[in-house]
Amino acid sequence: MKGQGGEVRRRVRQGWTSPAWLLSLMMGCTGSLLLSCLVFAQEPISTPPEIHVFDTPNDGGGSLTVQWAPASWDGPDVRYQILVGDASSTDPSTFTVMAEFPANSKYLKDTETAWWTRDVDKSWHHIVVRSAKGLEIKDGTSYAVSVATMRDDQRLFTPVIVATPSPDWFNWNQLNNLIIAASFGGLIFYTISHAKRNNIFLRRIPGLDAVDEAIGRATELGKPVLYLTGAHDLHDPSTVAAAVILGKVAKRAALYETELMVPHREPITMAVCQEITKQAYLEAGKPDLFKEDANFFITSDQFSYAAAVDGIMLRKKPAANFFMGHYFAESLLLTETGASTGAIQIAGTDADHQLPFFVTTCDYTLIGEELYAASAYLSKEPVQIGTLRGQDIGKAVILTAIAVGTVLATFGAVTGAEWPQIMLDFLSDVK
Amino acid sequence: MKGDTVTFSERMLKIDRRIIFLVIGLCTLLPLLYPVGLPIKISSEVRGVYDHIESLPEQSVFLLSIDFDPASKPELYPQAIALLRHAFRKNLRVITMTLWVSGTGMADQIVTQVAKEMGKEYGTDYAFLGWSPGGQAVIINMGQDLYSAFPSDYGGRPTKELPVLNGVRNLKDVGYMVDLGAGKPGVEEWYVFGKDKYKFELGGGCTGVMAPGLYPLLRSGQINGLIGGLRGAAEYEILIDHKGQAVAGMDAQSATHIAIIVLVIICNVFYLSLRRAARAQGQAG
Amino acid sequence: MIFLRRQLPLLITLVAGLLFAAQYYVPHPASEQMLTSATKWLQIIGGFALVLGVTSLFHLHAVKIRRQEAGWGYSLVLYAGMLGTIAVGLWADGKESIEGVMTSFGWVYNYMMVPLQGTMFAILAFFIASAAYRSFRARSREAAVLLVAAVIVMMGRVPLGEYLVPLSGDVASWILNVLNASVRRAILIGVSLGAIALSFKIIFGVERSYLGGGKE
Amino acid sequence: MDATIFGAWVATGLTLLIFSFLYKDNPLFKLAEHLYVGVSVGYTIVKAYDTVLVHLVVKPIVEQGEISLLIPVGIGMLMLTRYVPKAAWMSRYAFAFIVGMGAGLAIPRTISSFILKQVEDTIRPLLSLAGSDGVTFSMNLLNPASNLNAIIILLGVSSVLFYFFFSIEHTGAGKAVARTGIMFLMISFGAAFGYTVMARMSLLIGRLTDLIEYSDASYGRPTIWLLMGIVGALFLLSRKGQEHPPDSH
Repeated sequence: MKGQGGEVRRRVRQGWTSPAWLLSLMMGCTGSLLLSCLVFAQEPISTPPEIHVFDTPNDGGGSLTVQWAPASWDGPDVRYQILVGDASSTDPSTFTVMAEFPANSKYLKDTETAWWTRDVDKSWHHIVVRSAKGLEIKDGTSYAVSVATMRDDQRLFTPVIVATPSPDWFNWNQLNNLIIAASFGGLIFYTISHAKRNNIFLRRIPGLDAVDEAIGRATELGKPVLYLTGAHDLHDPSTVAAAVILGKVAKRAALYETELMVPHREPITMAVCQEITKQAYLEAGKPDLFKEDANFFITSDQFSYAAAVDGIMLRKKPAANFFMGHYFAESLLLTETGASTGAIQIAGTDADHQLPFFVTTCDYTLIGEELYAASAYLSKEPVQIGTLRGQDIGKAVILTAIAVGTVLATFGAVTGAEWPQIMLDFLSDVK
Repeated sequence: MKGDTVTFSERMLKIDRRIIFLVIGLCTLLPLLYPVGLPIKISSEVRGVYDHIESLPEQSVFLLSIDFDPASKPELYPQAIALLRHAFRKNLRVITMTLWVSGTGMADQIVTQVAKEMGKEYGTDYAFLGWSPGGQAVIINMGQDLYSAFPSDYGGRPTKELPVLNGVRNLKDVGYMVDLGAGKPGVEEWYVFGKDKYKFELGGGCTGVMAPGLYPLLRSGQINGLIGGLRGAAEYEILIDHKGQAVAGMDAQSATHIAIIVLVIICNVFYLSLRRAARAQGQAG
Repeated sequence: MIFLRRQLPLLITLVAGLLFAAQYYVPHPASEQMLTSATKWLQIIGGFALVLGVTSLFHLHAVKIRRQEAGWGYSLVLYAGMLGTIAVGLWADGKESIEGVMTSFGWVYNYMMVPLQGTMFAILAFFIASAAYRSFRARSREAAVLLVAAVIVMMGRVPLGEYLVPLSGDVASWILNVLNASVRRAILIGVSLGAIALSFKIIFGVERSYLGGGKE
Repeated sequence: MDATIFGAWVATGLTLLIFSFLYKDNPLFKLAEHLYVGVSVGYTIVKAYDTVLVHLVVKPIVEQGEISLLIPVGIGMLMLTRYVPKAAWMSRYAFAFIVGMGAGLAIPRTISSFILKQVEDTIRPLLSLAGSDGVTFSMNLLNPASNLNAIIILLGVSSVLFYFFFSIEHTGAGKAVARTGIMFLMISFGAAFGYTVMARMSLLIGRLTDLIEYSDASYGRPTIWLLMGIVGALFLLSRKGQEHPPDSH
């Protein structure tokens, strides 16, 4: 080891005479000339006492990581070089320079890493060496690595360390992501199976009370009820929810003996809704009142459909309009006309870009997930209820994490303690 | 007297909507014909994109994905023009593409037009990769290997032979990427399937409808800037000091907004007076 | 037969889903290579899916024309527009411009598709205006809050608004950057949970409406 | 006639036909609407043929011999079996693959992008340590990163998340939180409303800019002539419609 050190020093002098070194040193120093204060200039530099060179963990291969402890002279006037060479060679001065940077840069804390993948303190220097011009870093080949400390005419090398890059089969930085995915997935299936066996409480959705009220008023006025199921087909959960809620509306309409009109944009949805309506009339004990043409197909064209429904609203003046399911720009055309006829309007949609218009033109609006919840509440379908329940627990966990995290972050900021960050790492996205 | 207001309000609320259509038509048309040129303030969202492009060294790779169709042309077309002018002026290597099939022709036209205006040469200064189907799959595939996602450019030339793509293997080698999105796939998809893994710097431009939904990504730094709608485009045109369609449209935009605000206020005044009258009647009866 | 028609598709979903979810955590080149090839495949399949999506209209309108249902003339126009565009497109090699010169396909695109699609949505401006006058009412406290926020944002985002009420620009920016961002964040988190739950249900065959197509 | 001038006439005519919907739903609008659907379907088919078949499949297979690309082509073909009722079930394999793969790709990426990142940014210290001043609390509303705004964002995120809780009754303290949540929601909807108005108006401005350009004499003033023609046609149509009133429905 000692012999090597002597060799190093001699090489430094050789290096100094090389014009290329002179140039690179000058380039490095000009930028930081003003900063090269005298405080550090007096202190003698040496090589880092401890350096770690190893295959970069959690990566696809082709790189090595070099880490070493910070030194008291780390400043803009001192520079570090990373040198890589053939595994068999022992003389660092013949190595290829893979990186060169001021000694007060490239710390582990600058990179996003989680505590469970760190072996050394965050204040250590940290650099990842990849293939560059002059040297290709290949998996399975060993390389000799050295770090040089340089100031003015001095250039000191650390002993050479040999390491071999290789690809990895798991990225431990994403461990938190995997744990969240697995536990949330498990949770959903648990709550679904739980919902199959038990009754799960779901809160009453206030909008559903408004449904009864609206149909009641239509009955009083002796006017029909209009129900729309949205723009999507039955593959979309919002349309399914709309069809489920139609069942409730139809049953209520049958009980009150009020006329129901359901204009459609999609033939298959129409057929399914016809069955649902029929079933509702049966359940209400009024099968004779069921009319086959309560559900009818208009057209699949967006604006022509809207115009046709507007026409129905103006002619038949329904006292209650329901807009459930997914809507696009036609929502405004529909609800505006409905509002102008003085009907009670109830909407439920997961189309967030249309929600503002529904809220301002309708008397009651089921917002986003409320539509699914209303349908789960009515249908008592365990998969739907279980999923809602699982998502609720997920939200509760996130709320708790945010609350605990905020307390920890505030505590950390006020006291300057580092341990809260350790907890917070789990909530960060590190890769 | 009260009865009079009620009928008046009711009558006013029931006027033919075609009269309103006429008012809005005029509010748009007149400022377009006789512009005023009110000053436009620059927001930090738009400045984020501008500053990042300013900070890029020459010959950095700039990727612009033109993900919209003619339906959103008035909002995003001026954004695309302004961004390209800026990128060409900074001598960046400009790569353009689209994930929206019905936007292909427009994207081609935008790129060709601005490049011609700035005297740039196809292949060495810029490239248009065209459209490829699959949305998010294209983004991931580009992140893995750009030449696999786009083996040839719009004109059918092999992408591997384009000098502008020298040294670019995948999205990791992109210096800055801006997505101009009118929906899905758009800015969110470029983050989730692109930046999340391939770590390039991402900026966004979008229609007014999309803009409020992208603020959480802006706040968390997942995108470093956001150009929202025609107003955003106008700000960008001011920033690069090359006024175009967006700035020209701002007067009309002002007029229509004020018109809508006035309409909303009138609507609510009538509505509240009607409601008060109804309540008074209810109490009396 | 039941296995081929019902269970095998579910098995394919399960394997594909788990494989590509796991791929995310595996940085090994083999796994990356798999992702590259598979996304390339997905791109090509996406092309077929696109054609499948748009051609569902073929059938609908073909039936209308054959039965001469009400408005079958319009269906004929649709067919004519489609076939004409395809013919012109193939003639022009599928390019809107060649070396910067517009082709006939580019002409159809620029002078037919662009104005048609653009105007379809421009008419909404008029409907918003009429709705603003007739039905954007403060029916409840919630709707009142909504309208006030809307008016501020509308003021603050145009030069005239900022000129008339200088504060409106800053207030609008605060609403967007803080209040709106917080709500959108909560919605984004909620929707993401929903999307992840749905993805899990799809992978494990609890949710299978996507299969559709033909009886068992 | 020059292709550009002819184009200007066609574009103007089609624009005005669509605008005629403002008067009312009429055959001219329906004509333009169907033409629009036809042209865009045709356009998509041409693009899909050129990009997918020619550039992504045939060229790589013929020129580079990438035989493995036949697999996705096969899967894609399976998808098209939907049109053959007897073989429609085979399309399930294709959907099973793409839906399964899509779901798998989405899970970890959604967690990382929209859950971890968003939660990470919400968790901010509510007080900050500013150098020698000790603990401070920044109140600047215009800086989204100030402590006051951090608290507001925290309040908004939690109350809205709570509003969408379905397994707890909104009573007592929960009611207050849910009400806060709904107010936050309404403000956000208001912002969306304002922005949507802006977007729609921009679209109108864009179309009118084109119409103004086409009213120029160099194009032969198509805007003015065609506007007159369409108004005339609508007038005739409405006269005709009065003679034969349409039956309801």
